[in-house]
Amino acid sequence: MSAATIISLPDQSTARIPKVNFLTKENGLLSWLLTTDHKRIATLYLISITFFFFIGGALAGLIRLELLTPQTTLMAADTYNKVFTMHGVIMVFFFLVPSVPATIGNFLIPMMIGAKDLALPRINLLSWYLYMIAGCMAIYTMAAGGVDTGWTFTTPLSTHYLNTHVISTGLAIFVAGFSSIFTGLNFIVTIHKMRAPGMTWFRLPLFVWSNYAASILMVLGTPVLAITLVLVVLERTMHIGVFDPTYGGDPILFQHLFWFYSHPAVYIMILPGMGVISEVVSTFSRKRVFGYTAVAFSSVAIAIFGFFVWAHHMFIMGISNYAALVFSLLTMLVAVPSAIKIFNWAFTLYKGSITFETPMLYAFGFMGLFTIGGLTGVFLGTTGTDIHLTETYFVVAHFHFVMVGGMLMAFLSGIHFWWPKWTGRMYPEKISQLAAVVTYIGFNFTFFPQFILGMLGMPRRYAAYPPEFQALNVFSTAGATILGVGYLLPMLYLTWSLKYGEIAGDNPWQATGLEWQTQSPPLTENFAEIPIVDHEAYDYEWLEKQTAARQQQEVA
Amino acid sequence: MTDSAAVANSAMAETGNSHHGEHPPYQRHHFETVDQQFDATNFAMWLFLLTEVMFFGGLFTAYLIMRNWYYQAFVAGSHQLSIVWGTANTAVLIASSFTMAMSVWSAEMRRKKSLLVYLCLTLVFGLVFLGIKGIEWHEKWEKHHVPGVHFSVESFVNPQSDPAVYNEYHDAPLAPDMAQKTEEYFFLYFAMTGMHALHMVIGIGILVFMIFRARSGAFTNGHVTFVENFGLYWHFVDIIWIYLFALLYLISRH
Amino acid sequence: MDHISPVLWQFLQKWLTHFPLFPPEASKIAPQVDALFYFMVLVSLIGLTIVILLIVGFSILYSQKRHPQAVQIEGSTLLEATWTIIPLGLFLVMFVWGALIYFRVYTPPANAMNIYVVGKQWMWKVEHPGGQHEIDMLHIPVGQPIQLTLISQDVFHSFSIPAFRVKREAIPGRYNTVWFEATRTGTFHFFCTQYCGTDHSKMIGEVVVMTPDDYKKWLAGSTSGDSLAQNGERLFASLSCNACHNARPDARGPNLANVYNARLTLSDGQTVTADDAYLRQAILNPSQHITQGYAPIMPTYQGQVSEEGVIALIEYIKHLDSDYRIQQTLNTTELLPDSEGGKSAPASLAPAAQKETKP
Amino acid sequence: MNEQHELEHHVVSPKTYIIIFLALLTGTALTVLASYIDLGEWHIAPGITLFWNPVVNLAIATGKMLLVVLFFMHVKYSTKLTKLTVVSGLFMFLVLVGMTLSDYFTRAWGRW
Repeated sequence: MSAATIISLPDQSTARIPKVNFLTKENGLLSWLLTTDHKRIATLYLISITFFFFIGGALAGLIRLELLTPQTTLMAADTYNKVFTMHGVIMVFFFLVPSVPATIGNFLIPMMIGAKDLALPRINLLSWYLYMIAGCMAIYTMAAGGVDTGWTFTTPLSTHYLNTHVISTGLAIFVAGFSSIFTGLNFIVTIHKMRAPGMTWFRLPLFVWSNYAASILMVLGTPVLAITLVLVVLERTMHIGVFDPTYGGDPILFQHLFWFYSHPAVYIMILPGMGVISEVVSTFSRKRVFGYTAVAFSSVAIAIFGFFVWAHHMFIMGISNYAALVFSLLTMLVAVPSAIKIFNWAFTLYKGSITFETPMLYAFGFMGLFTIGGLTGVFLGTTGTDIHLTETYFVVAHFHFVMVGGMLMAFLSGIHFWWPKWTGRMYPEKISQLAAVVTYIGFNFTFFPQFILGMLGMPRRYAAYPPEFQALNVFSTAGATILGVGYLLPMLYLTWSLKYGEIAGDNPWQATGLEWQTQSPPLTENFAEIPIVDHEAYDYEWLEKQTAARQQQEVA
Repeated sequence: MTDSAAVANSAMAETGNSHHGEHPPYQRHHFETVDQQFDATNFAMWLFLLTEVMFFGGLFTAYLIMRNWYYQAFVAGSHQLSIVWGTANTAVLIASSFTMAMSVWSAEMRRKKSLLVYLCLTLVFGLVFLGIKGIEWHEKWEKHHVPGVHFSVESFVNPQSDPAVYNEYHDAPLAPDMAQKTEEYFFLYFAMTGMHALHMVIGIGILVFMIFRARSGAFTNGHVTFVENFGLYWHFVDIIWIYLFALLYLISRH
Repeated sequence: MDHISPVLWQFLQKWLTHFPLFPPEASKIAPQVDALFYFMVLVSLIGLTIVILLIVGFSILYSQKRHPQAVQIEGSTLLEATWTIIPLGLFLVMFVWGALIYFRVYTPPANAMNIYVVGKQWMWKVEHPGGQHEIDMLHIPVGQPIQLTLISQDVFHSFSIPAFRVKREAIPGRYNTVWFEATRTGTFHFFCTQYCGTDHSKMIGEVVVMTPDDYKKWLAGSTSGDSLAQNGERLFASLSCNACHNARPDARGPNLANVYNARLTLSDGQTVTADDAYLRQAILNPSQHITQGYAPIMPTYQGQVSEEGVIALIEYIKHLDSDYRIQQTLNTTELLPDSEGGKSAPASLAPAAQKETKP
Repeated sequence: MNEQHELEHHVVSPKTYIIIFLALLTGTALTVLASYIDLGEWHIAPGITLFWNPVVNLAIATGKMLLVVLFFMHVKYSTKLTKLTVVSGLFMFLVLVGMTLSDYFTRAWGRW
């Protein structure tokens, strides 16, 4: 790697982490458990979702190990079913949905818009507690014997044909849903009502825009999932229902209601990640985001169109052919804003002054993998090819490219990018660059073969499979071990850096966001004085003037 | 009107000044002004109601599809509901909405006594509503119309066995398979009214809390946010009932 | 190479020679699906290449060392419009192309031979009209359009034949149909692709595509004696359906001869086609659709007749229909020798349902 | 400053509340009465029939809903943002119901 870098750290011999900051303001467990400070809540979230990520990751490891051989060697079929169900439930509801919004978003949104806190700090804390209650219920479910419905809870399988812990899982997701609703609601209110003087809508950082769009989806989509799960639980307990055909119900109705949330949920997961990428790409190419307005509006467009496409999960279930047409057409429309974003990021690099620190490497990874993930989504949104590809490993590969290749890359990019702000210390650069590359390689090895498996027709959720699929599965499992190393590394060196990392100073990246104009780690109130915003986002000329002025002041 | 505007203006003048002088005690530290606080919490309440709309939206969707499929069962099921109780309950709930609106007005006008009276009235109407609902549910229990629990289709395959309803509507007996679908109707009836009643119970809990707070003048010092937001919630619950009444009770009475 | 690790080397060699990377194209629709698939792969590759070239190219050209001072650019409406409109156009092409295939796969031709498939935890039961049953196997002739009528007895299953590029869910309570025409003989896997419980991964079966001659031999060799329609007829009698559904003028139920695929007027004024799905509903939930002029007195047979039983009954009702039988010559000639043309049903059929008694 | 406040914190007079209250009661009475009268049906096309009773019922309910939302919930006097929130809530509700039903109602297309 060349030495070209934009990192500007203070003189390590004299630099100190500010004595008063949000981490040190109060001490003791209670000061954390009863905090209303969005940064502390974000920290709590970060710890808890990391915990769940590693549980989900361990389950993923078990899945890949089992699929190494065509027969069920490692575990029985029903154990396998429980493992992939819990992997899905934990990764979707306890990692991906809250990942960027509840941690990085929670930490940054008030700072980015120049507010002291989210509009509803106590609701924010409540939302973390709801998340933890839900998490405990999920853990309980696993300890009590697990659940094997698949995270999609297909009725009537989940309502009448299984004896596992469907109810506790359903309620866990119900509660986690409310946690997500409250986070989204809080963000929308905060972004509308708490902006600093001068912070107009089109001066907002794009991270705020994309979280705003994701919040709309959380607020409008999640309740439908909640009521659907309530109905599933009622059906199970009362042996009657609107989803089971034996009693006159309609299982397709369940699919409609479930995907009404669960398709937009995909955008809940990916949109905040896109926001991270906008920030990172701009910072490391020292350039404003190409076509700010287009990127901002494409987030909102994804959020709105995201609500009209859910039935593309049901093309082969026997919905009306004409409804399938409409939903397929709308799916094509929702693919366009994503394309806009990709090209705008690529053109942000044009005539920039690019450096390749870890967050940027992860961002590049995101752009490549998300492009593949997005394009293969079009294969599934097109009715004709969907018939063959749906419910196979093609789908698995597709959404892992979007969720893991996209969202997780963005999450890691964001964590590295804002780590100095969060902790006041830098992560070690060299090893983290290595981790980014390892993740990228491991990821492609793990999931690319699955596209071919899908084309060959290997169905998803199979504990055992015909031997002709073995080769690609071995590749996939081998890749997963590399990927696992790629995820363990940041865990280790980030923890290490808490104590031994270099002191970062206020603005190690020379970035423009308001969050970088305050100390690291920030004060509990974020700013000593509420800033007055007089420039657009990503205005590097303003930043230069600002820095020059500050240096002059110091000299004086 | 001029009177009320004057009082409101004086209240506003006070809050408007607040950022020059000291913050009123009810202003939370992270807000710049009381107005910002009011706007933010009010908007948050609206967003919460948005989620509630979608929450009930799932039930309404299920209802519309099932009703379309099993129309006769839904008609026969709805004949089991008492239109008198239903209408009375609608009136009660509208009245409680009205008294709630008057509570908000009292809080805005800083009339503690009238605030207390209206809040108590709202509470009473709310309880009356739940009471009537309880009577109706009890009747369903007696007639074995609670789905999943010893549900019986007797009243539908053999309407004469239920003289009170039969004399009013002279329903033809339903075929056995359609009669079974009345369980679907009652499932949705209990799910929808139950979910609605749950919202009422939560609302009543908050009302009791509010009455205690109101006695110490908490809402008549110019800080009406809480009352106003609770009012929004209460009116929303009222709106849901307006639709439930139309959909569950009035399917086919002619 | 093999000095590094002989085991690994052998393994790699085995993979390269033994494992397919692309499924066989064994149906008429498969090349069409693949054409679209290749088109989309091509478009995706071009798109991906452009993105990667842009990223890598700009990264090299404008790295900090070469280009220390960034030039601030607002954006470009023209460029943005380009990369909005071109992808949109391409996506719309895919949409139209895909929709054409979709409608083709899910609209069976009139001359398709119908085979029933019942999914249950955890096996596929295939019912041929001639009465042949198979479990996790499906024998079909080559070059003949085959329609599968799928239903599940319990939970969602999904019937997928990768080599034919078709797939359809078997869901409880409803018939779904899919059709295909095999273009070459051979044995291909079919899978259950919708997660359906513990032994989901055991719901794998094989489609055996045979030459028409072999198929005839197979049909003759695996028949149990009675056709589906004959089974249905027996069921029809044992459930006393003919007590009402006879052709007498005072019959309490509609006459079922020629009812299949007829337009019926219901008591609420709506008209429906009496297809398989309708007949199934009429047996299990009779009062949902009452034919005009009849009272809703038919009891439900939900819980009394299995899905296979319903299929047999429907097949029987179909055979009361002369027009339908002409389409079905392939199956019926060998197995119902006396049922050609517009003549009556076999003599063994219940007299009440026979054409002679029609007024 | 004060004018702006008046816009945001419009205090609705009790007179208005009473009028709305009476209107809501009237609406309730109307909807019950209407349900006892057979309002007939409208044959839009063969096989598609619109029954007037549920339409009238829902229309009255929607009217009542609008009264509550506009006056009791002060939306008439609220900011554009609140109005937008209400409208988007209704819109999403209609998307959920409408697009789901669109599947059910078009399943028979092409099959007659």
